[in-house]
Amino acid sequence: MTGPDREPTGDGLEVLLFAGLAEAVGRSRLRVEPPLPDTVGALAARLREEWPGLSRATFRTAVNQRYAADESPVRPGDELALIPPVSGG
Amino acid sequence: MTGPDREPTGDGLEVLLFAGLAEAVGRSRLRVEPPLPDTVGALAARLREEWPGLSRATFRTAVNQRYAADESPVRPGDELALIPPVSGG
Amino acid sequence: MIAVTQEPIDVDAVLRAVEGPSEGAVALFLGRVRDHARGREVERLDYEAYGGMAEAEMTALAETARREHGAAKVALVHRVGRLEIGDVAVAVAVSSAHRPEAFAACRWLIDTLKERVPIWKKERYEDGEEWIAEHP
Amino acid sequence: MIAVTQEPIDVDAVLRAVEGPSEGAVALFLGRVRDHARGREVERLDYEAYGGMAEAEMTALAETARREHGAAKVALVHRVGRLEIGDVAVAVAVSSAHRPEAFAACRWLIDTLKERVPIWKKERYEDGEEWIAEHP
Repeated sequence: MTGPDREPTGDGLEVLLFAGLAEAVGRSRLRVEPPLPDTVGALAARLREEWPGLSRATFRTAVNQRYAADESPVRPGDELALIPPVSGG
Repeated sequence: MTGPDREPTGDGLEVLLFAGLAEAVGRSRLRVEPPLPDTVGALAARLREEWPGLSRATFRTAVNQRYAADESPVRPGDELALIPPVSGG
Repeated sequence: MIAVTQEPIDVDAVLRAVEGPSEGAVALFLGRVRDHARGREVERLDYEAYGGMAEAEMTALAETARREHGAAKVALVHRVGRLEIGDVAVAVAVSSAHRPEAFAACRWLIDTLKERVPIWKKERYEDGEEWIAEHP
Repeated sequence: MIAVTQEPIDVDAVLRAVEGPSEGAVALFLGRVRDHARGREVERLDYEAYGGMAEAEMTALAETARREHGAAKVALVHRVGRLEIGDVAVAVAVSSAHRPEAFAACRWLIDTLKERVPIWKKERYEDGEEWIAEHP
């Protein structure tokens, strides 16, 4: 699945951020350069190390617009997103 | 309380009928001549004797547009109604 | 807004009647005329009401919904006369600050309206008609 | 009808989307912007959505409501962007033959939408603003 506002990322990945998480990091997308971690959980751990605004943040992770478990695989070209606690409705 | 379509009844009473009950009796109002029974229950019993369409019918009774118990008093000028099982909504 | 009316129900007006700046939750129930009932095909309905008493009962229900079921504002409208398939026969709207009360009061209102309010429907079929007696 | 939209929600269209000759019961929930929350006075809200995923989740919820909760037809619309007090932020409509299923599915949908769908609100106060984190 390709999001409407994504650009080709080669062997890397872009990660979408939203709401308070985007404000805490100061950006709404992050680039992850290869080599990519194998799993969602490993990728989230790497982002928490690289970005202080994420280190203690609460978020779920989505791959290709579906919530994904930590052990889900990550592949180049996937649409990743960090989902802070939601408050719709 | 005076209903919009009631006429003066002197010392008697008029009783309103609705829906299947009105069809079973063939009229939508009945006149009760004095002497009046003391209670709603006694009045209902008299109507069941006088009108074959009511003898085995299921109905609740309302006095002045409120559901009334069998022991409620009946007075000249009250607005009485026989309420067959409802089916609004 | 409490009414028994011959006219088509204005659902927008029903919803506007429960608006308020502190009422974040609105629950609306609409009862529409179905094309089938009790295993038979229904062509249309005729509703009859004991008008004054029906409105008095509906007013009392609205008060109870506010006092005991957490409703902030209530609107109850029932249509009578000849209704076709798809027509809205009854509209119940409740607002409250939060949704549990709005849902609970709306459900209680339609359930209790069906049990107590003196309104009757006659179902018309291809080959006949019948007064429906649902709640003794 | 499943949508995340910048435009005001057309409640009539939401209700029309669940009409049907066999669906005698319609339950609608509207979430409106309240003038207070968490003990503070609210001036307005800004909603943000992860648009594609929000619509995908809402579509999945509607399917589950039909498959497991007795809904016949479902409409889900969430507004995003800047909303003022009284604006409708979310509309959930469900139709079914009878009312228990319509109420249950409508309640399940709004509860689950609030838990799962990636939409966030920022409350604006006289003296500041805050992203609200309700469901981790």
